[in-house]
Amino acid sequence: VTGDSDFSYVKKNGKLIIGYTDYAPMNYTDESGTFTGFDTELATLVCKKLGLEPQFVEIIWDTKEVELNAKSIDCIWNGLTITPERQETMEITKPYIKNAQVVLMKEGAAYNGTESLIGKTVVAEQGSAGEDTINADDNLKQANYVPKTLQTDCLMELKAGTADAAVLDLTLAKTMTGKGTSYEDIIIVDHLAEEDYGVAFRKGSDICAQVNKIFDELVADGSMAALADKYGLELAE
Amino acid sequence: MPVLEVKDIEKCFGTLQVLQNISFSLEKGEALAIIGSSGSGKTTLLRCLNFLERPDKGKIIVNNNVIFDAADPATQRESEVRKKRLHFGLVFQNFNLFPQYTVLKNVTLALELLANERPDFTQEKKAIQEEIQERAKTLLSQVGLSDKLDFYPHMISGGQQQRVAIARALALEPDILCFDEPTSALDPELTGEVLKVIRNLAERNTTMIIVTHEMDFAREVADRVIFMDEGVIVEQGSPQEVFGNPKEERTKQFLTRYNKD
Amino acid sequence: MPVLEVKDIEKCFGTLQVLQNISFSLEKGEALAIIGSSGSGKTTLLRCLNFLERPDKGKIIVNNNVIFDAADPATQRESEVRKKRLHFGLVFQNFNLFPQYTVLKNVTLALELLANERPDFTQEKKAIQEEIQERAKTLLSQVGLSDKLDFYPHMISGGQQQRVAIARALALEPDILCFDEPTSALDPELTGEVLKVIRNLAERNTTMIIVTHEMDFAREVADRVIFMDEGVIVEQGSPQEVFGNPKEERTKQFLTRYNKD
Amino acid sequence: MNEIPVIISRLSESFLLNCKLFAITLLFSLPLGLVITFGSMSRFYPLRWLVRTFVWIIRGTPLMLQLIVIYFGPGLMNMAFSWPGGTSGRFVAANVAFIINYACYFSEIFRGGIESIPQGQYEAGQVLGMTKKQIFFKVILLQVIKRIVPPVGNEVITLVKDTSLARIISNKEIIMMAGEYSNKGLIWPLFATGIYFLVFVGVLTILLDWLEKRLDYFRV
Amino acid sequence: MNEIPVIISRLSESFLLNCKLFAITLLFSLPLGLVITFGSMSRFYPLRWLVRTFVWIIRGTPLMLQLIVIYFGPGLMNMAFSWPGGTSGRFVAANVAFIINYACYFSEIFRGGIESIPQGQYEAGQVLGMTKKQIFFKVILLQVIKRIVPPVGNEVITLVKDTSLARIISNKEIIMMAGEYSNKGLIWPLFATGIYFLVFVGVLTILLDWLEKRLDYFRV
Ligand SMILES: Nc1ncnc2c1ncn2[C@@H]1O[C@H](COP(=O)(O)OP(=O)(O)OP(=O)(O)O)[C@@H](O)[C@H]1O
Ligand SMILES: Nc1ncnc2c1ncn2[C@@H]1O[C@H](COP(=O)(O)OP(=O)(O)OP(=O)(O)O)[C@@H](O)[C@H]1O
Ligand SMILES: [Mg+2]
Ligand SMILES: [Mg+2]
Repeated sequence: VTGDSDFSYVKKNGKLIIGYTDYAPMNYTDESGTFTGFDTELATLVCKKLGLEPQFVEIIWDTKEVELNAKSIDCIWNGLTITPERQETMEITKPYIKNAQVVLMKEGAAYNGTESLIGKTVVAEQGSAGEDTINADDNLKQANYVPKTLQTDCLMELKAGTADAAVLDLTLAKTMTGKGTSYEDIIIVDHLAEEDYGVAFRKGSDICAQVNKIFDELVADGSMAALADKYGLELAE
Repeated sequence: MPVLEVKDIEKCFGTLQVLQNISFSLEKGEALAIIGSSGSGKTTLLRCLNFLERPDKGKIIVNNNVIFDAADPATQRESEVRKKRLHFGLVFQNFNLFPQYTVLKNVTLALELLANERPDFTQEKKAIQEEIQERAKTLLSQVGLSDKLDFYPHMISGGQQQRVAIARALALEPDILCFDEPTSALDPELTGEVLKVIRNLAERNTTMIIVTHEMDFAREVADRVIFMDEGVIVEQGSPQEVFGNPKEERTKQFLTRYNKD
Repeated sequence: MPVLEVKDIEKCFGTLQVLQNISFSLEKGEALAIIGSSGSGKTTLLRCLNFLERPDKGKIIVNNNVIFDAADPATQRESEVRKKRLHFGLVFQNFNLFPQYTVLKNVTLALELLANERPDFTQEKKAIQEEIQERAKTLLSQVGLSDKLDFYPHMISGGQQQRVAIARALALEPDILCFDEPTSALDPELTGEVLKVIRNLAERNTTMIIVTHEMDFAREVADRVIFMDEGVIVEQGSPQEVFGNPKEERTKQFLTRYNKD
Repeated sequence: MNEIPVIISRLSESFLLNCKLFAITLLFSLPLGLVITFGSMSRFYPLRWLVRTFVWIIRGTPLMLQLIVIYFGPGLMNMAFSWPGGTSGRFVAANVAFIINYACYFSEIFRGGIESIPQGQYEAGQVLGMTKKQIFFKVILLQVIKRIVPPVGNEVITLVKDTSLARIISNKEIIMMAGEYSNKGLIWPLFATGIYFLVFVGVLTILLDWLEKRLDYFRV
Repeated sequence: MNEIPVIISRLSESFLLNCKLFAITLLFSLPLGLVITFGSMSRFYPLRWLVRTFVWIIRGTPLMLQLIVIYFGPGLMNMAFSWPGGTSGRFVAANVAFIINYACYFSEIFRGGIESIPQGQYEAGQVLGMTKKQIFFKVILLQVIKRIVPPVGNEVITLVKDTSLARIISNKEIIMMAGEYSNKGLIWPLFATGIYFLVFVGVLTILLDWLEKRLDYFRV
């Protein structure tokens, strides 16, 4: 470990500043008002092993890269989908949770595979894995794609009828729809690309490797699997 | 036959009675001066004649036509008031020139707008406009402003502004021209100039009502003088009568300062 | 020994020569009237005396002290100018009362601020303030405003505002009190009132310089009259000389209007 | 990095959307503002009250929320009306929201301007036998314009910067475009957008100064 | 839904951040604005030029960008300075950005106000032997205040709505809090925020009217 490595920088501060956005089941505040979630618990556990104090900072997703570069956070630990593009600009751990990009539509809308969406309006978050999925699908490519600055606005578009379909993270889609939400009439109609979540650090950060090592240990002793069960998630292979 | 008959005009602002029992008449070619101390209702009276205030009682008769009767709503219709106003011209105390127009345009504007309404306007457009320009230039040269035609109001002195206001009012050829303190706030030389213009009008038998604080001038130019106080006409008569031999105590008191010179 | 000597004052605005070769002196208790047409430099002269403009040439001497000499920068130091101003009081043409203060406070403000600078202020605070209040009230009653002490400037008439401005200037007990057209824009009765106040001051031998358009008043109240035109003193002398027997052609022309009454 | 010219051209292209939104908003909100002014000065009390309340609500809530309500509102409330599909619908909705918002701001400025014209100007017109309409258009209007150029100018400059809010309903304006690069880990385009705004505001300031000077030929 | 009271209490709590930001910004930007005004009216040309250019840049770029530059700038440029960690740092940075931005806006209003006081008021003070400082504080200031209450009021009302921009650097103000519920699939809290702003603006309008009335006892 050299003197000006990222880890020694963090070590000097004594804490790891973890950027997140509030979304269940990864990082959220439960009914009793406690801050919890899969990523919250996992990050706390990893920090303990690293000998660092975790400090959770709620950010807005738009500026996550700027936050990281400006060192106002040290990592993004918030169900971040691993993409080749992101791997170019950030140091991302090995996959730890499996995820999928899913297609959501209004209940009762006709859907027979992605070809039903040719020429329709499809929304996803700008720069997200959902956007990549749309670009990778031959049919969705021919849809009328509208990027959103916020992932969560996508469902509002569906509900308001200003878009026909949305491509979102499975985990997010599950929390945002169903009973007790404003989106009871919106359902998941398709699973597209399987993908994985990782934790992102600044490009070239040496913390990443250490976190990978700890992930291996946690998988080996079964505690990672236990945690995933608790939140209804699936571990990455 | 009098040009103007004012009968029993009354005007209140809220509970304040500003005009009371105002009656007088004016013959064609006569110049009437109204004098009186501040707040006596002189401006309000002129405003009533020009339909800027509506009297609570009384009649205004011009050339034997009842143009206003407080008791007869038919005489107060918005649409007609506009035309009836043209019987009177008013030169405001603070001139109220249109700041965005040149001196010439200030005089021609109203004429042009009225001409627009003439049935023959579209055919005769050019001729009418030239005629208007000529008329305005003639009037402005009469008040000695031939060299200021293209100046804007803020570029000329107060006295000159006043003369523009006079030309503007004259352009519409009113039956009766009203002045509200034409010389207040002018320096003596300017006062002299403006008074010369008005004296000129009087000599050409323009029918005029002049509210003024210049007693010497009222005495010289007016054919008749009305002295007002607290909303009533205290005394009226020829200048000789009112200035030389006032009957009322209040008039005497008001005139003290002047007669001592 | 004259209170004031003005020697050879000159003032230019850019290329416009507004004052030229202005020299005169004033004895204690004398009232000097300055007359002249608009733009002749009367206001500018008063402003020079009050250090609101800096003459380009010339000297101002008060009680034998050279308080200003265009050739001697030592007489122009900012820090001293402030105190030197107190030799003069100035009643502005448009009064310039402080709108946010009552009539009484307008008169006391400057006194209070000066009193703050007195070494004995902290001990004697109460007494000093009472004294100031008394003095202001006395002055205001002299100008007939005892019943307006707590009014704000916009609530009183123009004539009353002017009298407040006079009281405000008198409060500082200047050696010489200057008036810039004290009666312009007042109605005749108000003019009369204000002139009475000034006449009163003259009778109590207040040294005064009065720029005025009221010839009758200048004639009556002034001990000496200066007629200015285009920045120079055309003629000066007693009222009898200047009004009754003007030597210069320009003066005669200017006075035509008045002498005809 | 030969990517730079591409990025700059894409930023410039997206700034065109800001410019269009700016121009359309101005074009419509100024006259609409005048109509609202008349409503808020109406002698008919219920109309005056209604208009003033509406203006108060628009001025009292963030434009961002108004954008959301106007774009999503019809769909969320199951109204028959819906915006045209695709990007054009979003752009139209953004324009509508901006026009309403700015018209309300302008209407208040106009009202202030109209109320500041001395009564004497109306009376001078009346005495000369002009109709109400003639007095307003021939005598009052230009004087009002002269008085309101400075405050309207301030709003116009605010509008330039506000156009970037259109991204809330996915109009790809310059800051959203720069965001695309931020997402890829490239930060400078975001800061570069500042220059676009600065230049636009600079040009506007010069125009407004020029307009003020042009109206300097008379005094109110 | 017994969740509603909880949501309302959390929204209200987060609105406190808007209120705090509002209060702190006002408290500091008004005096700072006055200092900037003096700078922009300085007789020393380079200072005047510098200050006016700075004001022009701040007024010419979106507050959103200024927030990003001020908060992330030091880190991105590897400067020795850094904001305190955690939420407190974000809040301080937001305050700094808001204070600078609003001080510049206020300074222009102040300048306009000071320049509109007739020369005669200064001269009346001078003739009465007052010092420059006395003239400014005893004669001019209150008249300036009276004149600037309306335009400052407008800015203050804009500030209320602008506080929600603090979320750009992740200050959990009310709209960001509402966004948390949007994340959970609940829309109404976002629209409910409008009511908070409306009420706040309403209260401010009343206060400003009252202030204007209080200063009505004299006329400038
Ligand atoms: N619109 C109005 N509302 C209420 N009172 C008014 C109004 N106009 C005039 N007054 C009052 O009516 C009275 C007469 O005013 P008016 O202006 O007619 O007097 P005036 O003789 O012209 O005085 P001056 O010589 O000062 O011009 C005054 O007491 C004035 O305060
Ligand atoms: N600050 C200034 N800058 C340029 N010119 C000025 C300035 N002040 C006055 N003048 C000019 O100086 C000349 C004399 O003005 P001044 O005000 O002294 O005249 P006045 O005799 O007081 O006239 P009035 O009777 O109209 O008050 C005028 O031509 C005026 O335009
Ligand atoms: Mg009057
Ligand atoms: Mg003068």
